Amino acid sequence: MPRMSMIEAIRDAMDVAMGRDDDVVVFGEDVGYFGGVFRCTQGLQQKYGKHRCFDTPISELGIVGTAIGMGAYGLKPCVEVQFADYVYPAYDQIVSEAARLRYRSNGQFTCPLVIRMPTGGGIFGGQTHSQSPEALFTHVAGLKTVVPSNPLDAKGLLIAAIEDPDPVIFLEPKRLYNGPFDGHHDRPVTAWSKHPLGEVPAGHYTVPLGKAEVRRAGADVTVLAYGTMVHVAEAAAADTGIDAEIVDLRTLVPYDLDTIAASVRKTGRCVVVHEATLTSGFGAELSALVQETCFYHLEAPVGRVAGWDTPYPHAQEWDYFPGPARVGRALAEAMEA
Amino acid sequence: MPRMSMIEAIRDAMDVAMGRDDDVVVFGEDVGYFGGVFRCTQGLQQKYGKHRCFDTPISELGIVGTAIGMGAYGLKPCVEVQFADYVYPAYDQIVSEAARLRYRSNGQFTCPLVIRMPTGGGIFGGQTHSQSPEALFTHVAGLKTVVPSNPLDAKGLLIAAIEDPDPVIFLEPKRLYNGPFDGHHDRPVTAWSKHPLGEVPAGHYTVPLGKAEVRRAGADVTVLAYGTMVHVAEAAAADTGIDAEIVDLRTLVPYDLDTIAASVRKTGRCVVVHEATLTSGFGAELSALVQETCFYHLEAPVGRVAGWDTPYPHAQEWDYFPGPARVGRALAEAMEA
Amino acid sequence: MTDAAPLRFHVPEPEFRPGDTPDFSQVAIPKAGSVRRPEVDADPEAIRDLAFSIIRVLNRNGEAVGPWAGLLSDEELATGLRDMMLLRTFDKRMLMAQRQGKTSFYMQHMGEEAVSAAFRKALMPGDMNFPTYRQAGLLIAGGYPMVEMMNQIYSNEADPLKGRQLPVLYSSRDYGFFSLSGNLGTQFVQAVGWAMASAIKGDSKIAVGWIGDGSTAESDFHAALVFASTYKAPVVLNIVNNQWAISTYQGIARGGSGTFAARGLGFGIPALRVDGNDYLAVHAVAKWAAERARRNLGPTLIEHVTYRVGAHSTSDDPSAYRPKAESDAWPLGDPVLRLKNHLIARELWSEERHKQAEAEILDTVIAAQKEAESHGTLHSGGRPSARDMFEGVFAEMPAHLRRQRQDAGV
Amino acid sequence: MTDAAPLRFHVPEPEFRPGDTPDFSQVAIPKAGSVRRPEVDADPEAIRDLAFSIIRVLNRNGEAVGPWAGLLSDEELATGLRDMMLLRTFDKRMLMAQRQGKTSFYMQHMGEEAVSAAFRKALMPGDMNFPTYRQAGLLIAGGYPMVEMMNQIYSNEADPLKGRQLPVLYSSRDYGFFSLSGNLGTQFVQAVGWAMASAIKGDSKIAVGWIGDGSTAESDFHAALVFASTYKAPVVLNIVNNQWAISTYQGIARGGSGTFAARGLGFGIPALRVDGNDYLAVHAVAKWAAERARRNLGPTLIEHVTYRVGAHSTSDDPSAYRPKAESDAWPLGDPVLRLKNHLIARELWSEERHKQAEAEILDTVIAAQKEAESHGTLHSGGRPSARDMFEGVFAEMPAHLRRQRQDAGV
Ligand SMILES: Cc1ncc(C[n+]2csc(CCOP(=O)(O)OP(=O)(O)O)c2C)c(N)n1
Ligand SMILES: Cc1ncc(C[n+]2csc(CCOP(=O)(O)OP(=O)(O)O)c2C)c(N)n1
Ligand SMILES: [Mg+2]
Ligand SMILES: [Mg+2]
Repeated sequence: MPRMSMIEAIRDAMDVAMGRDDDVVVFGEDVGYFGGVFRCTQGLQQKYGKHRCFDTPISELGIVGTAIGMGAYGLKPCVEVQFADYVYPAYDQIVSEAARLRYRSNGQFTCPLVIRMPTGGGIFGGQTHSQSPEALFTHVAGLKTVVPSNPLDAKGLLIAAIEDPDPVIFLEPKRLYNGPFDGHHDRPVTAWSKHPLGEVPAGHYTVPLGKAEVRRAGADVTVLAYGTMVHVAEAAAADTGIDAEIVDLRTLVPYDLDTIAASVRKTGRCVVVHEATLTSGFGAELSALVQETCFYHLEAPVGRVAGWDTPYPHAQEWDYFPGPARVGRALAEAMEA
Repeated sequence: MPRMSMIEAIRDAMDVAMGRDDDVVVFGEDVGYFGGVFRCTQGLQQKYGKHRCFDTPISELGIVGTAIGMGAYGLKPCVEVQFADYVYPAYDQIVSEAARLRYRSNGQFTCPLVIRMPTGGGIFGGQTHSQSPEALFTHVAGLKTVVPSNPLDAKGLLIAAIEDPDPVIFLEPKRLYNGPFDGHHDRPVTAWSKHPLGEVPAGHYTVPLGKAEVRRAGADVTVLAYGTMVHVAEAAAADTGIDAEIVDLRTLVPYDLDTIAASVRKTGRCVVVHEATLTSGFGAELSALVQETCFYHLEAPVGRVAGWDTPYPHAQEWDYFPGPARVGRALAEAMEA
Repeated sequence: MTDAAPLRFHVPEPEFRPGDTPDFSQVAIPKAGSVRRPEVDADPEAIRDLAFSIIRVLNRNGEAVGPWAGLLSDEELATGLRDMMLLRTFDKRMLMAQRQGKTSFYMQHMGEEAVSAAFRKALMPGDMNFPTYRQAGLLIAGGYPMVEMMNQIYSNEADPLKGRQLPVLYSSRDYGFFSLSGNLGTQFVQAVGWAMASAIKGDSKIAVGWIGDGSTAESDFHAALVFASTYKAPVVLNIVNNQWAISTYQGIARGGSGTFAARGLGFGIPALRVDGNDYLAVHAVAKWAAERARRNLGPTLIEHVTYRVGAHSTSDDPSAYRPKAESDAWPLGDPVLRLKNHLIARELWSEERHKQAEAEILDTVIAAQKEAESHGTLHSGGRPSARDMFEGVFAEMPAHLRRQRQDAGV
Repeated sequence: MTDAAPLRFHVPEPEFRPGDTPDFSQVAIPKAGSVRRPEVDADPEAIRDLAFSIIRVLNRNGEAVGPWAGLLSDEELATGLRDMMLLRTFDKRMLMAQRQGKTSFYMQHMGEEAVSAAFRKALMPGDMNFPTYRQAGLLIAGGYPMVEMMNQIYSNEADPLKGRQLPVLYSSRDYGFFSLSGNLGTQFVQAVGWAMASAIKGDSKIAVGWIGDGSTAESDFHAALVFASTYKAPVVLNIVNNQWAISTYQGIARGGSGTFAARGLGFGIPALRVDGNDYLAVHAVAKWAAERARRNLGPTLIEHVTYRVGAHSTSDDPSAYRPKAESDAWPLGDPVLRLKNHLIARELWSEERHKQAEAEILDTVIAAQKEAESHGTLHSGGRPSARDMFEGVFAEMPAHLRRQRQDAGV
């Protein structure tokens, strides 16, 4: 099986989708000739032509707004916002337009749009290259929100997202692009080529939207995580020796309540983890859902580990980033409670 | 004591603030000559001049963006976004700029800005005159978010917001502008002049940001609500006869955890209510907070009643709006659990 | 070198406010027929004067004159008149229905009927409009059934949008009318995207964007011009300058620029101003711009100069911010009257036939209204179900929404 | 009348890509001194040609010629040269520091030094710049201590921004330098708001907005022009056209318009293009525009024509998208060399003094660097505390943040 980094897997997903369907077009800032600042679209313009993969002016509003028009025409745009931190200029088009087009037109017009964005911290990117804005999308009816944690999923989820008839926010944890990252920033980085989830089948396959995956089975406590935090949670389990069951949500909305509830009912304890700021983060929804569905199984309060409620700092990156030590403490607390 | 509608109270707050401080300026779409589509700024241009209260082009980005520049200069802008549904074009300026200016400049530049917006449903306004986007602000570090439920609070909170040195999102439940609304849409409307909270002191006073108020003391179950839903909760308590303790949050961030926790520890049960869509709404944060702080006092899962996860419909307004019947059912469920 | 004088804050003001006597005699209105008609492939720089003039065809005597005249047959002209009369009657009836509580809200076109009704006739099947709420003439002139519009306005059981949308926020893919948004401006850049898609596919269909004078201040306007300019998108971008936003006159959005059309010049986009109350002029300019788009010559920006005679919407009362007589003083006249006079001048029409047509049209509209009302109105009779409210958020209903529908008991 | 040919999708391309031999001989560069200098209160329409030309002062022989020359004293010119040399040396050292891992990121100014260094000299105390990341010349020429800049770049214990910001995202209220954002464009409309505030208060200070060619596509650019135009704000709006965004050449943002300056014309805002590699020209145009603002004549849009010689940032490799030799072929030369030659031509300077100055400047920068490094660099030595991370989100720390700080154990 080919081994791919997450960048290669994402590129391959677009390649496969463009190869199968002429209506798939890819565009964004620097994605055409250059192939994207993270090189996720490298080679696509050469292969499919400038009319299927092209550079745009620096206007996230324009990128998403024109993509919505293209979707209404019948194309399937898969656009890149250079960093998730730069999605806000397009927020109105996403929330007021993409998310509601099918509903408000009673299906006459639809919006089969994918918005890819690098998300999350861990690269000393400061306030504007580190944010995790997923909760600003999960609150919006009509959007699906996906966060892969590895190359295998990334490719399958991205193909599924492109084939999905509705708008999908596709957040790519940039700290995972070149290798898994478990939050031990002081240890050498290993590449995806050494990781089983870096084995990525060639050609077409999908990972269905809305299905979580148990990444590590465990008896003691359920960890709900996605993206980079899946790896951090694994490290925390290893570091603490706590037998955590780690659920990789993969899709935040629609969420996979069956998998979540089954795990928590089994373990009786739950810790939710994300990089985004704590207050009103998606972790709040998960915590609320868990206690609504598993109240009588819970032996401890649902814990949350998240980014602090501050802008993402530069120098204090590792004080901010919810690493394995913090997650480990939360697991221990859940066990003690 | 003068009796005022919520519109009058809000107008009076701006009048008082402008009268005391020359640096307070008020602007937005139609707010100058005309006095705002809801008439909240009526008379201010006449009284304070065109340079202190003026009309703007239809650009929410421009309104908030220029206001941030004015705040950096040293003014205290209090701007209106015509409906909260139209705030998204300004979202980038709010999230990336207003919320982070103090932090990123280490206090060299600050953003003493108030953004007033009519929020919520109940007026057959359809998708774009009915939204409750508070959770899109509560997740953003650096913003305060306020939702008054009556004229007395509205005036005091708005003066406090204008005097606050940081950006405040001030959401005005438009269904409450002219009178309390308890969700019984089929009953005649009473005016604020008949309600004790329509008694509004003249002149300057503040209601502190970050302090909740117990609107109705009760022993059975705590209801956490804000804005219109405070009145709906009161109706639900009356309709069901359940002795609910109704906490009017008034400020969502910073939230008043002491008041919340004290009430839930007393009642052992909690229902959270808001108009906004359920998933990832601010109710999720409240539910998470309650179970984190009161886990061992809870006798039933924290319930949530909220808008459905659909765009706000026109014809089905009363199927969508979380009225007293739905809140009452949730209270009953909390009691049965 | 610097002036010691303190800075001053400048806020533009309309010339006339309630109580003033409006007088537009200073407004320069070029004579009908006086503005040249360049080739469609003219260099934008060479025709920049057209962004500061007004293309007009119908003169005071009801004659069609000049290089932009002569495109429409007698029958097409008669149809145009009928379309505008239909729209005006439709508006009247729906305004009344709103006042009777049969719906929550309405927005009329009074004075602006020619803009959308005439433009529509320059389009081909498959072209797509991205309209605002004040271009229902696109539907009427495109033959969309009035009863469907009414069903939408009434949010009744036959509402094609299932009660989900505010009245007048129509949608009809089949009639080239993109789903209306309540958010100003968003459609303008979407139109450009649709046009780009058509070009990407080597198709021949073009897109048409619509925006109000006030809404040109929104960001989407800029993005539309940037993308249209860069990719030479086959799109016609229309600004309907009806002199007012809500209470705000056009000078607040326009600022120091002479016209809205001038905005296009900063992007190398040919820009024309047209008499929006002149059915023939609008149609001729629309044809010209549509041909440019179809011939791969790229976008055109058109400013339609017109006047919003009625209130902004049923929630508005213009007497609070402008003189009552302002619309009478407005120098471009009534589009219906002007086309009527043209037809009479050409002896294709008469006062009697007009009266007769008015009566017939009223009957038609009333008949449609009766039919629509048989399906219910907002607060009585047949209505969309609460179940409909949960449908169509996604192609397939996700589990959490199914649970919510169940909770709702519907 | 319609053409049966299918539509085509047009994507602009730069003339030269890696492997090509760049040749800019077709680019029209007006002779130095050839563009007139209008009165500051000239009608924007009457000077629209200035948006399509390039104002230049220094000719090939190093002489200052034409109506825009003669504003700077010998001493000011020497200072100008020193400022630019300082900036260039600063850049070199910080680039090296970044490569040595002493910080995470850096952005240099190579080739664009004149733009911000010269502009700064046209401002008065109290005026406020709203810059992008490529105008550190405003700080250098304004006398801001280099060591403070370095402390910020190193995120060390003396960092005035407490480690919170990415390197080069400076902030200095006292030096008229608004807090830099990592989000492109946002500052442009804020500059207009600041200027409006100054006018509202009857103050005399003006604001200066800065934006890159690529970033003019952002919505903030439009909002800035709309509000500046409407309220005649006392603001100078600068577009730094350095030919490239990241990998995207300026034609992608500019589209069908001849220049970026032309954008201003659509708003009735006077627009000028200036040779951004000509210290004297930038300064003269800046003075002209600042005087307009101070005299209540409203905003001016300036396009600075320059070239980004270096990589976009330390994360970028331009050899992947443009010919290596392109910067050499760029016809406007090196701003440092051109001012140096001017001073030499006027016998105010010599090669020897230049070498000497280079050495002195390098010493100064190294001394500052040593001092800064004594306070730490990103990964070693003194650093801002984790406690600092929790401060300053609000004026007063709310309870939930206090709890979080406690959780963090700091
Ligand atoms: C984003 C947004 N902001 C504000 C509004 C409220 N609003 C509705 S119509 C209107 C005026 C629009 O004026 P104009 O663009 O001139 O269109 P007209 O009504 O004159 O056709 C305003 C401010 C809105 N619908 N959307
Ligand atoms: C809103 C936003 N979108 C995208 C980016 C990523 N980005 C950073 S710099 C840059 C290019 C800017 O080009 P230009 O405006 O020409 O400025 P220059 O770097 O040439 O000075 C891009 C796309 C960003 N910082 N902010
Ligand atoms: Mg208008
Ligand atoms: Mg550039």
